[in-house]
Amino acid sequence: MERDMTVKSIPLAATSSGARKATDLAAALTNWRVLLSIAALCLLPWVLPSKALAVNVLVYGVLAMGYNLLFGYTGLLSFGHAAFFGAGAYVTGIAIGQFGVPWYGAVLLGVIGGGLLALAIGALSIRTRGIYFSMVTLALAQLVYHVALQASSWTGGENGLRGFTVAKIDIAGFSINFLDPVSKYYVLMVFAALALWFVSRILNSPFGAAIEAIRENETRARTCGYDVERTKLISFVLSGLICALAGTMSALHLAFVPLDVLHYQTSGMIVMMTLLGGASSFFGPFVGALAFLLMEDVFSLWTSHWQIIVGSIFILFVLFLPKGIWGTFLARVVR
Amino acid sequence: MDAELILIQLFSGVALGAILVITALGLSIIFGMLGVVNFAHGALFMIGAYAGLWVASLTGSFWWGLLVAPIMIGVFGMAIEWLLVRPLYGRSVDDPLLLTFGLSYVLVEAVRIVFGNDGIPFPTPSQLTGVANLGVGYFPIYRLFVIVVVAVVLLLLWLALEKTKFGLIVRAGSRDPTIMRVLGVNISKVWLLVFGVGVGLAALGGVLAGPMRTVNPEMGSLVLIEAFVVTVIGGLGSLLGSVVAGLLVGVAISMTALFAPEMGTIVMFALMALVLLVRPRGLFGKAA
Amino acid sequence: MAMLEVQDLHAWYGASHILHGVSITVRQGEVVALVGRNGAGKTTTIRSVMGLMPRISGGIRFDGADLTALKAHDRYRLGLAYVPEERRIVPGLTVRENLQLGLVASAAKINEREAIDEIAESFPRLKERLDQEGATMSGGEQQMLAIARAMIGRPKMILLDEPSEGIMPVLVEEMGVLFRRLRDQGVTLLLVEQNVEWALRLADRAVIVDQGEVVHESSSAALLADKAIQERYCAV
Amino acid sequence: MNDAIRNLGQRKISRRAALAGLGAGASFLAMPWVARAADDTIRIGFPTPLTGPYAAEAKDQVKSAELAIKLVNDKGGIGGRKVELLVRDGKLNGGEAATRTLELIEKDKVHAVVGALSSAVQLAVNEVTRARGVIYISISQSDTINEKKDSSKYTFHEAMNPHMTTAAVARHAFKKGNKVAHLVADYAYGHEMLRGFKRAQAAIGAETVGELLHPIGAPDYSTLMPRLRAMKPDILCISNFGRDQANSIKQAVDFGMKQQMKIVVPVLLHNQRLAVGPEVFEGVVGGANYYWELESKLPSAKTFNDAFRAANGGAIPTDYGAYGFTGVSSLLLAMQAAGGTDTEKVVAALEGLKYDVAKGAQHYRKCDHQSVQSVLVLESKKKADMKGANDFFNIVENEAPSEDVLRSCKELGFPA
Amino acid sequence: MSAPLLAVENVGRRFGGFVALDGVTAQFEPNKVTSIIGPNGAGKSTFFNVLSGVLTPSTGSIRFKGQNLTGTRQHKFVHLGIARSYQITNIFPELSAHENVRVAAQAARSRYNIWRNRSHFPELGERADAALDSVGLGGKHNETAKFLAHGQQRALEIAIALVSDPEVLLLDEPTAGMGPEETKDMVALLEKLARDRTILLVEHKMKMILGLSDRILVLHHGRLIADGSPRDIQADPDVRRVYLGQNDGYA
Repeated sequence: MERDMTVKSIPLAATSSGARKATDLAAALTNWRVLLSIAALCLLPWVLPSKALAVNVLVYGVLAMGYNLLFGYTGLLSFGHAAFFGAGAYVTGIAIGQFGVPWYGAVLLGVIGGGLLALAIGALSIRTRGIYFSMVTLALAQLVYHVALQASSWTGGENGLRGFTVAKIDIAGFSINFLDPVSKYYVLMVFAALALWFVSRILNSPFGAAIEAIRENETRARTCGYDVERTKLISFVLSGLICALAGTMSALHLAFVPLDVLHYQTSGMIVMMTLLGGASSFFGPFVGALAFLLMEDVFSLWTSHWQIIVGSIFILFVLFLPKGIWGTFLARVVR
Repeated sequence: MDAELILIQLFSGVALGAILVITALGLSIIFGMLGVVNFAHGALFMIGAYAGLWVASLTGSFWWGLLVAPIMIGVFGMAIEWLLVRPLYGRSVDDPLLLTFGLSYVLVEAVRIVFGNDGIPFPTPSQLTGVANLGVGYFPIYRLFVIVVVAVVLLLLWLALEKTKFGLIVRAGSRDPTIMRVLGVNISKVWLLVFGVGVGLAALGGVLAGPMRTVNPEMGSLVLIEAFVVTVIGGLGSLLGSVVAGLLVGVAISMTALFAPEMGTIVMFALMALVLLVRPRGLFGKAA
Repeated sequence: MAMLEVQDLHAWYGASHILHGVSITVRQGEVVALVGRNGAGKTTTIRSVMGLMPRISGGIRFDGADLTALKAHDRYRLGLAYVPEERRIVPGLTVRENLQLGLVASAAKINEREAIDEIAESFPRLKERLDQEGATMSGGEQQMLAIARAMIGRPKMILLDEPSEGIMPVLVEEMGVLFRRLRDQGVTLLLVEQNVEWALRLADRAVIVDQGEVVHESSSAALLADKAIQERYCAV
Repeated sequence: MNDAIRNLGQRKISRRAALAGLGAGASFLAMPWVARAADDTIRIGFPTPLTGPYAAEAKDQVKSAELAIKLVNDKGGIGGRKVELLVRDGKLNGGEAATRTLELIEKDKVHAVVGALSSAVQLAVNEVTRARGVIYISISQSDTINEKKDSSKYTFHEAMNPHMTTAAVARHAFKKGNKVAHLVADYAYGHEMLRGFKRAQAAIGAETVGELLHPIGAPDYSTLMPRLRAMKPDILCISNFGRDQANSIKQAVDFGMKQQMKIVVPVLLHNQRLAVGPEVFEGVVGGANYYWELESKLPSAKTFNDAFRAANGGAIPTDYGAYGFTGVSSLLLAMQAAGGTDTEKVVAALEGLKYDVAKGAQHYRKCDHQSVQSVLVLESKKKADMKGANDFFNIVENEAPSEDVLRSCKELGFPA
Repeated sequence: MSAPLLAVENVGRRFGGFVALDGVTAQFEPNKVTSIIGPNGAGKSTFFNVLSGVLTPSTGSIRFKGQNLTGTRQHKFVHLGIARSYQITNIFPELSAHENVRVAAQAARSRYNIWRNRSHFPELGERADAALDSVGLGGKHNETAKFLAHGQQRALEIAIALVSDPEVLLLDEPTAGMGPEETKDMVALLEKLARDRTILLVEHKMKMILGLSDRILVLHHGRLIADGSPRDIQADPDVRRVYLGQNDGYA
């Protein structure tokens, strides 16, 4: 079974066919994507039913965006990204709670920690291909889960990591009440904005072109002179860094790190969000995170069996809308 | 630590390995033939246990459950292949994996709706209760029975693959589906049947596990991971690999239990990481 | 009576348009050689007939049946067999098992043991190696096995893609004898060949394909004599 | 084949009835989408894992918590204010539960939170409530939450903790000179239970012949059984929870351990006994906070059971389910005493509260806010001795409430 | 005669027991077109794969400008100055024609730069434009590659190889699947390229080969059986035997 290149498209690539207006819209969406995203995020807490849900959209949006760098843009289906999310959260929590590191230092350490773990897991798994890669990342991430479970003096084990509540954040003489949901949202939104900017930067950079080339046609990319393995590993680590940032955001938000962040179900959720929103599109992961969390919210109010609905919707997307919500929107409406 | 304990521990490892083998085998068969990683394998294992229980409750006999449930769920697996997996052939290799991942959510929740969240008792069949003295220690008769069943299934599978016309088609088809087509074989039908057999094996694993463990909607989630680890160690798609790796993991866990039983799960993953470092394609995996 | 009729056949690989309207008729019991240079479209033509091309247009009729809507496996069951260029001996299987593959889906009621015995008589080299792994044999032996596998289901017609390719001359001659015998038994053969002279000596009729089109059709004797045409379409 | 299997069909029906009973809960669940008018309703948040392996326990908790609310509302509420229960699905995931709790506090402006089923989720909820000064009545068993590090002025612990249950079980089950082997889930809760057992053991004079730790969530214990047997204990203490408990007891029985030793667990779980069946559990001894049979001796239990039966089509409340009732009831009693929802006043009222709503006299200890309560020791019945479908256990001991069975305040890190 | 730019010495490659390439020795001089022909299975693809680093030879060595390339990783070949095209169109289907070529152009430099915008490297875009223009895709820069006509995709294929400005260009059946008109355009393009580049060509269209080539190598069963001018090759008895099939003692 050949890998079909048409499944994952780059909806933002401009075309000469189609209505001129639509092309302008597509171009505007691309050129202003970071600012547009930030504008949308600014409004988010006021349109969603709760601020906590809005913060979750930030956290999981960043997480899915980091994941999308690898899955959507580099074409590698990892099933172990919970490890980097969790690493970011745990390192941040441990740094604050056990070493008294100030919050900004802890965030930095969290991101670095996640990146180092990504380097280790990436180095091991990048040598494998296709489905093997998915299974190996899954299994290595489960190993991390079990190590965190055993190392309870550091991680709190099954009880989860706690005791690092950040009540206020001091920046340049200002003191922000971090327990206030609105302030917390906008502080964390700054992180999300940085992540959006960073990912947009990567995608616009020569490196961004290189990973897309590898996704499109690995053989040809190698023939063109790309060291494919090295490029994939860098992409893996960058993706891990962003997912770790999402982890640190989650830790600051909840003041708690549940062991579940490392479980493969979390990895599965990241995949679902990314695919629902639209892999290999810039807005897709945030759209997916929003759609998934809203769906979970709405359906779990109707029935405790919401997973059957979410699972069915996911199946339908895989079968009929592999471009996800945003990708389909771009393909059908914008073009 | 005496020799007797080490011997019985070794035996426990082999017995545990037999259970791991049966859980990994279906996954491996489906991958070997269709190139599909069935993420719903664990859920189907669980459904197998429920189906076994259901048939047993209708007929009043465990034996009917053991016989009928795998066939029933196997047919259900064929429906899954036909309805859901088949449209994805020719698309990205990731798609069947993603689809079956979604399917596992649906199946687990469906069982919760029908049978509830609690477990359900699955008593050991009365003919197989009790323990047997193996000379070096005691072992439940039911587990000995499971080892026998696994051995018989392996033997039957081997015979079916090596000695029958269908087995010949499967062996050849997993290596070269195109040549089978030009020799008149409708390879889609073969894939359908193989998917059914793989799912049936998952269900058989579930029925066998029922009397050893509690039957509940979550019983498949760890099984899926175990099956993954075993197939990765053995080499994806290699049946012999699954058998060897399953026994290896079982023995590794039981030997660990002599020193640090709490590390049982970690040992399984560590073993896998080690194998990957030395042989990225698994012990019996073929080069790409 | 026409065994195979190909009409205005076009074929594509993706955007690549390989055949530009090929029409060939093969009568029952006839041996036709399809010749031409590498890349001319010979292989694509017989792959299209067998139902292995992703996209074609045009008409293909075999023994009175319209093939265009049929899958490859149905075409085999109608009595159309195919020996691919790469031979495709299934690795890991013995010679006997590879032969059995030719029977597993054959429409004809054939006793497997008798059929294998019979084939073994025709291919003494295979007879000695029935329980050896097929893929470990030499190229020529593998080619013999591929042909035997196609023959064992007693097809009405066999499509052969470069059977002489990479094979010792003595075996090529043996193969020629075999093909003649097949023709005498009433089996129709369509032979794609690069070994022009050998093919022409074997065939009743010859068709030359060049750049996806039929450029010449004649009796093979006539073509054998016409060095100019040969030079033009087959030589360097 | 036993009754449990033949009863499968019937179980389905009763389950459907149970789900219908949850309809009331579902109607509350629909609330977050409605803009909440500023009213004087008293709102109590109730995060509980409606999805996941403990959904059955969680649904029992919801039912009994709703019963507590209903009883108060039927009497006109608290100071004329209606009480409302806001149930949220914590999905047995600390992160989810913390998020739901944040929503309850920030958006629904709840006056207090009651709930959580697992130790981890309880600690997550506690982290959120204590940072925001919200009253939290936790109803999950854990020693951790009693310790100074995780304690909070606003957190009260209605559920028993492993220290109490193991002590009571050990006092009943261990004799001087007994040899005890321990099989322990390798995580905080398991370690806590082990610690409790060993402490009680030391006082009694029973000897530990071995401890084996197992990974949490392990489905197979066969590789541990030969070693446990080789220890030749009189008593096998299995310190784990839920599915682990069911699996490990079942496999210990399969390995013929029960013929040679007594099996003891810190907490006997109604739903696990239901899931595995009477044969396996026969003779197993363990602790409990509540068992419906108490009604024969205790009037408050009878009142609770009757009200519960009336509201739920004749079903009886289960052990973990009862926590929903006792936890919410204690809060409502304190609110009544405090004359409203003022946090400081309610905290003071809780600290001074003496209550008996279902399982005898209870009060919250001052330093760690642990509910001092009686501890039941149960023994699982033989199938032949069961008088009804819910007649699972014999109450072999009912230890009176006493602060002496708790770890001392000093030990927990509080100033004496 | 100028010094050889590229030289292979006794190069062989086996796959398991099968010898695909058997001790080929040849030198290639600058700015010449050399065609490699031979029947199916002659080893032409293997030869190309060895020359472009896709496969490591089992025996022998490859020298480029005096440097031994044996064992060099594939992606380095293009940096050294050896680029190739593929027989089956091998492009980046979802990218525009311009992006296809520019991503190839940047492989030589700024590959791992994640800090600069792609637009900070205008010379890459210019080179891509130039390469597209030179293969006759002037008006198609923004067309998504998979929507281009087959002939245009073949031209894009060559532009991708060309943009690295290689000294040696390996072209594997550039006219595969093309009609006569498209073939004519391609031949014109190759003639243009041949003026200042060393080109190795695998082709089947004999007229085209005879017209374009300075020299022809004939492979058969992995061995080099003839090496000479088109005229020599046409007259070579071994070659005639291979193509027209008079039998001899071949194994």
